[in-house]
Amino acid sequence: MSETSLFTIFMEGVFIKNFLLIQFLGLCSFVGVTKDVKSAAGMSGAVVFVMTMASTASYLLYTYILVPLKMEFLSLISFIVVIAALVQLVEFVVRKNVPALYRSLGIYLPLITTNCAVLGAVLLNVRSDYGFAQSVTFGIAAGIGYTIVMLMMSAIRERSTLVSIPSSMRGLPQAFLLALMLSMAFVNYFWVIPI
Amino acid sequence: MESKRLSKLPEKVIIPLKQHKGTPCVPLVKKGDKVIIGQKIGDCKDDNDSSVHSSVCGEVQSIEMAPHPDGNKVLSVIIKTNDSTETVQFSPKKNPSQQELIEIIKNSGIVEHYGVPTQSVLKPAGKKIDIVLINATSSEWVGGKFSTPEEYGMQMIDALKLLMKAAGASKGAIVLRSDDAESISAFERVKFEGKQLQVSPLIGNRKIGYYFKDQNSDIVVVSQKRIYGKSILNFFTYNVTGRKVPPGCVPADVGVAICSVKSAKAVYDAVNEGKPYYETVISLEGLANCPSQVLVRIGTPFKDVIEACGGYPAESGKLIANGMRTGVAQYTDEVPVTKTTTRISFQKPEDVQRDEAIACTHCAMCVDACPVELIPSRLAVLSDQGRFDECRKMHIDNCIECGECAVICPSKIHILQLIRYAKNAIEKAYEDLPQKESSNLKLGCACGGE
Amino acid sequence: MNPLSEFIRGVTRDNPIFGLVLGLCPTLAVTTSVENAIGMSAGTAFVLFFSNLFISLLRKQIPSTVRLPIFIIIIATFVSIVDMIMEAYSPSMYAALGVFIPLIVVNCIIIGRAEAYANRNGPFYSVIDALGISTGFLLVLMLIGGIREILGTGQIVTFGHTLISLPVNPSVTTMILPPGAFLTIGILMAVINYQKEKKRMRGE
Amino acid sequence: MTNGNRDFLIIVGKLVIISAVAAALLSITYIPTQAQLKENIAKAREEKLFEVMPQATNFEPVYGDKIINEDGDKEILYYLAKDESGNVIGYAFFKRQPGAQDIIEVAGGVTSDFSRITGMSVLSHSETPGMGAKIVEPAFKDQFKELSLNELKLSSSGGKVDSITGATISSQAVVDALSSKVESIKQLEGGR
Amino acid sequence: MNPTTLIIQSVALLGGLGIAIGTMLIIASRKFKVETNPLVDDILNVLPGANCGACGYAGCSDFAQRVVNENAPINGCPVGGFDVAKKIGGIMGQEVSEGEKEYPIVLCKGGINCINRFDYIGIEDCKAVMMLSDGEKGCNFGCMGRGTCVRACPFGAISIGEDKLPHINKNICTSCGLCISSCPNGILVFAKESEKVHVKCRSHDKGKDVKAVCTVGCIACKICEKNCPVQAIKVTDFLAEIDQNKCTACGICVEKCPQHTIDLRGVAV
Amino acid sequence: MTFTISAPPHRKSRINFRYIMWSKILALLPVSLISIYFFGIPALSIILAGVLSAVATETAIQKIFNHKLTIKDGHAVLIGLMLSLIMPPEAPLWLPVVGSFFAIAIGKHAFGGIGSYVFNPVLAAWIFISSAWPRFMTPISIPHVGQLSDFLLENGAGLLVDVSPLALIGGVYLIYKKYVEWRVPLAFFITMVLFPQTLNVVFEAVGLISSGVLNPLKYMSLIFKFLEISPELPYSMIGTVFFGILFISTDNPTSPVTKKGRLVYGVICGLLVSIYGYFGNYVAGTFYGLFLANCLSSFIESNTLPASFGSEGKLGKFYRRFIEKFPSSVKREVLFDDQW
Repeated sequence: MSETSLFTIFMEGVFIKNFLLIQFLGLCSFVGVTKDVKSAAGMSGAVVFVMTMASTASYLLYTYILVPLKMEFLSLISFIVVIAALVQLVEFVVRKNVPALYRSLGIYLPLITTNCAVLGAVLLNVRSDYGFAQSVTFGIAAGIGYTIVMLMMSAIRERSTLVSIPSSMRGLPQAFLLALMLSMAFVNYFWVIPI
Repeated sequence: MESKRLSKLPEKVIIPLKQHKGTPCVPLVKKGDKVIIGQKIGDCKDDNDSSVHSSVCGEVQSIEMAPHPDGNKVLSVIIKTNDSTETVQFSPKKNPSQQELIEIIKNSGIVEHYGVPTQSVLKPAGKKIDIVLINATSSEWVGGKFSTPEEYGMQMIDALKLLMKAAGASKGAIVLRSDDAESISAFERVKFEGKQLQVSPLIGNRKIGYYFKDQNSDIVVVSQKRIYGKSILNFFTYNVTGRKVPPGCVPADVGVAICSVKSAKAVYDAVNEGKPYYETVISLEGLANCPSQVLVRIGTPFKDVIEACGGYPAESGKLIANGMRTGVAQYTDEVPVTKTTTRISFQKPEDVQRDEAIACTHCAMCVDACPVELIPSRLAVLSDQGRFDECRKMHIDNCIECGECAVICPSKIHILQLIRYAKNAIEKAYEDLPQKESSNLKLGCACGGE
Repeated sequence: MNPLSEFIRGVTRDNPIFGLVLGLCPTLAVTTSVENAIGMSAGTAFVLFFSNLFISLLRKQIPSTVRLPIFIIIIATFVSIVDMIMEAYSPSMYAALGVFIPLIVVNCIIIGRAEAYANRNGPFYSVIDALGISTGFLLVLMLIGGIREILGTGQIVTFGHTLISLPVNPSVTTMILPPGAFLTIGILMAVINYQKEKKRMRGE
Repeated sequence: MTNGNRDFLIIVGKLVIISAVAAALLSITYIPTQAQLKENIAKAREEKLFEVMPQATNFEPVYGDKIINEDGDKEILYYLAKDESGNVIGYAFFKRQPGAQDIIEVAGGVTSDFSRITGMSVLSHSETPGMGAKIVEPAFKDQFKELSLNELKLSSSGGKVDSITGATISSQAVVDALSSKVESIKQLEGGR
Repeated sequence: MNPTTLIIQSVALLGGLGIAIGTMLIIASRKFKVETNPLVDDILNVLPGANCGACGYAGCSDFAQRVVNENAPINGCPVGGFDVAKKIGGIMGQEVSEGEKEYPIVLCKGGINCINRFDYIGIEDCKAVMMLSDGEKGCNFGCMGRGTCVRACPFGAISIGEDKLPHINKNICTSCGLCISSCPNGILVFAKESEKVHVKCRSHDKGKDVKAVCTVGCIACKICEKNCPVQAIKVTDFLAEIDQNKCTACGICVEKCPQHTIDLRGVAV
Repeated sequence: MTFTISAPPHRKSRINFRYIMWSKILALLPVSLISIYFFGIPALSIILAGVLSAVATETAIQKIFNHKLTIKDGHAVLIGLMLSLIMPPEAPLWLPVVGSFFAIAIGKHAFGGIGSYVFNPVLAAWIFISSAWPRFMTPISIPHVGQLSDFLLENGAGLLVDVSPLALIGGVYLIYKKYVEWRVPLAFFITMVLFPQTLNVVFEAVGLISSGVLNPLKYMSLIFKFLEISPELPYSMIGTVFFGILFISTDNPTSPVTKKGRLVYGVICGLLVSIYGYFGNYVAGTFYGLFLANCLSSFIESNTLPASFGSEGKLGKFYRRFIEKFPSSVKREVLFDDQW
């Protein structure tokens, strides 16, 4: 087990190893669902939730079933199945019991199964030999880092609808150039600050 | 300052049958009829309209659509004038009752400068007015028919009393502009109820209520910073009385009636002399030989006014009715002076600003300039892109159309025009959707929806 | 439907990055060098090939309500196989690609093609489609990787051979960092958009 | 049995069959690749051991108590580096340490009196190319050759190791890996 | 480890996982069932279901819902492409109508041929000009050429030409009709491809008034009415009108018109 | 007689975008001249290279894409000048050229030109080139601030703009003339001053607590510590920081438009710069911090949109509810003047 402190893991997860801008995980939703702040917030909320759940579930699965049985090579397939099932289950429960939450967050749930951010967080947890608390912390931190960037990006893109953009830049090219700027800001600002 | 009657009688006058907001009047004359000064030629349909009187003697040439200074064509009575000065019998009424006063105002066709007939301002259906304000800030000191400043002050106060009586209001105030030394001095010379009048400034929390108490009087004269604006009324009400008018409501909803100097004077004349509203004082600007103010018969085309004052100083240019800030530029000088006309200005071509609009740089100068806490730059862009729903969410209805944003914009964007464009579109799209949002928790305004 | 046009379509119109805009994460993350780009696209091609093949073979047997879980299982199986093979036989590449090999499983290209193509077409065309898409993916990855590598390090080194070496070494470190990926793909997409726009303006 | 329940059984059955086939396929691949992997790792480790302690001729693993697989293999804590005559001249070791991106596996050697690091090499990493990945370059690696243990710190914190520009985290990880492992070997050796 | 054991173990594990999760999900889906619009489910079934978000909505089900409830474009799924769009169209009944295609045409030839009454400074928009006056052209029925239709077109099919009149690119036009509803003067109307002859004027002013402001407006001279061999043209309220059912596109009126107001499509005038 | 018509207002202020841009350039002239005086020909050539490259890039782009040429509005010149001023004097000449190209092509025109960009082109370019070629962009010396005279003329250390914070007085004049707005720089400046001071006090307090001091008087005396100039404070007042405050943070398109938003933005700029500066260095911190603040500015703006005029804010509602619980006629009269 790695002995990194929880605070360091948290800061790394949020800023230094930011999923979207530095690790390139979850970019599909980053360019797809950031057209307005509301959807971005909903998506991020769903990601934070599922990421935390998935980190917990996969840690338990990995440590208590796969490792004792020496079946680490099945980890990928079982993780993805567990995540898919988890997302589906959460969707069912939320839709039935908390319709208000479902309306604001639930429609983003199916997107998450194929969001590499969640599976990425789980795999990184396993690879970094994190313990239970560390895994969960990393899951939450990655989710928060994701949320921050999604909100910033969606606010910028929402504001960009007010200005004139060259027609060939509209849409994805502009999104990528914005991501370039955000990523430059993140890389330069956070990679030097000692934690 | 004295203003002269226009020296030359125009060849023909164009009297629009709609000089107020609402439905046009029903014409009482037909082609070929002879009319005399003061004769009623258009009758109002209901209490929210205002009747129209002839300002000259002559013969009705036609009744047709003619240009109006507001920019569109309206049904107008065109009268060919003759030199006769025959008038109808004026019947002054001493000490009228409230009901009689309203009748007099209605029959005299008095209209506020913002287009609402005075009687419906003073006695709106189903609403109670408890304070009457005379707004002397946005239209100039219309001293035309007052020979001396004392007369002006006295008449205004008498007029205010009449208005208060007509509205059944207990309190009244005259609001002057704080940089208008002439008016202020005119009022400071007036004695009222044995006391010297004081012009009190409205600063910060010292709204008008403070002065009612402070001076222990029901009538006060106050002064405030100049504010412009077409739909200024709600803002003006808040500034003067501290009462917040919820969006979509009018000052009458919070018990305030706002009159202009002109209509106050007209009411005074209608009561004391029995004269209907057929002539008005307008100020002039930018002409070759230009007196600052003239007394003009309603219906006189701008062309005649300008010719009588020396004509145009240049071959082309910009002719503006009602002031540089909020006025309407005219594409023809065949438009008549109406009851709501206050000013005719002319800009030489070299003074006309033709800066090309560039993209908004988000400099936020308009945000700082806006008196009602809007974000004009964003409203302009949204309007430009046709996103009117979002304009509405950004409280575009609060805009008082003062034009400060367009004045200051370094990108020279036509912000005000865009905002008005959006407002117009919203009005059309949401005609049947009354505003349900109320910001006023205390007054329980009926139209707001608390 | 002829096999050649299906193949070419995967490279041009249905190009996974510029046409369908799918699978961006690996595209940006592993294109620090041409070598990595080739490794990544080889892995993806392998998975795409077999998943398309198997799904189109099994498409009649798959109940539509649980097709997504079944697709995921099939894909995950092949991804795991790639993962193990790469780890065993090409450890340096495996280390460089890191977590992105297992993440092929959530790559939208694969699941997207499974849904949009393999689930509706026979095995032969599905395989052709897989090959076309993989080729398109490979070309784009190599292009981006090439640009980033040559600007970032001044040379392109693939499997121990120096392919191109610039006389002047610009070494724009930013290009190899995350921002470089965004810059490259953003500008490439803008250029492609501009060309499309021009074509449309000409009335084509 | 109702129709719905039958559907249900069919669906679950198909799911199970597919997963079973998948599992079978995976385990079939697993066995040969695992063998190859072991071989690879053993080879790579041996290479690295000689790289960090070129003076030694053979390395003898020191086993811990923990059993890491069911073949009964024990965890290898570190290696005793012996010269031709069989004298222990130092200790070589591997250490896994989280870096900027992922785990960095560092190989290192230390003299038997724990005074100097004999060398450092990186077994595996996935640091950012151009920045963190420079830990494998000689310019960085050679700093560790015959480096006194007291100076095993980044130059910014008073040591002699110059960190890679813009990749302080990776450099720090390498230094941490070495110093922590040396410390633990010291304790284990002391305990013997 | 024995290969057989390994295989059996892993099969058991994944199979067990499959059974557990499958059962759980199916029970959950029964227990937490929520009624939805069957249309949405239908669309969801034809959609790729990758939930990639490439359509800009939050996943396939969101997209399906937006298609049903909020008129999202049926061709919005880039993964599925044209096939899926066609199927969704089938479900939604939004098939492109088989009838003859109609395109908007401009019923004004004024533009630079029509005088300006004044000089306008402000935002480039016909409606905005209309708000300030009755329009800047001398003719109250004419095209102002300020491009409200250009901006209304979501496809960029309209442009203002050298003659200050809008031109419609038929290759791009989708006949959505947004330009027609945007025009404050009603200059744009739909016309079928087969309707070849059009009176390109909408002015109901008297001939003299038209002549004073415009060199190409209809002056109601009735020459066309007299010359038409099939009596398809009639001048009512100072404006010639063509009965498209009778018109044979012989082109006589086009030649005879003194103002060149009448246009035969496809023939340069 | 043809009349011109337009919507009101018919008389507008004469200040336009071009005027503001050239005033900014003028305001930057003193610092340029002083830096040329101290650094000599290298400084001059860097400034020339930067400005010329910016103008050339803009011309080329507008020619190629058939846009209207907008060189005259001075924006390209300003970008080139600003970018050159934040280069070290030792930089090779191709660096400002490449930087200006990046600023204009990617930073400005790729996002749509004037008003459309979300990230300050100057900052973007500076960060791009300094992360691409760090060794050229690191100044040989960082300004040393020991005494007051160092503030006035730090003859020749750090970046071109570091010569003297005093030379940037033109920026203050711009604010005074209201060509640029005052909320952001003011909030920024105050945060910059308060941050090291507060941290000073906090560290002291933590030190006291950890050493187990219980004497409350000692804690009281921390207030005076607040007034004591902390050693970091002078470094947060160097030329680069002032350049950031007066010229970069006030760049309009990259700051929020709402009044509240601009104050928040200023504070956030100050915090980000101070944090980086405190733990790293203030020169790079200014640019990195401001760039990160640029990322946040849209988010700040969308969350500080003003409510409908006349409606009560959350604070006001709370205040009113609070007051109404304790009915005191006098208070009510003063507070709510409309109660008559």
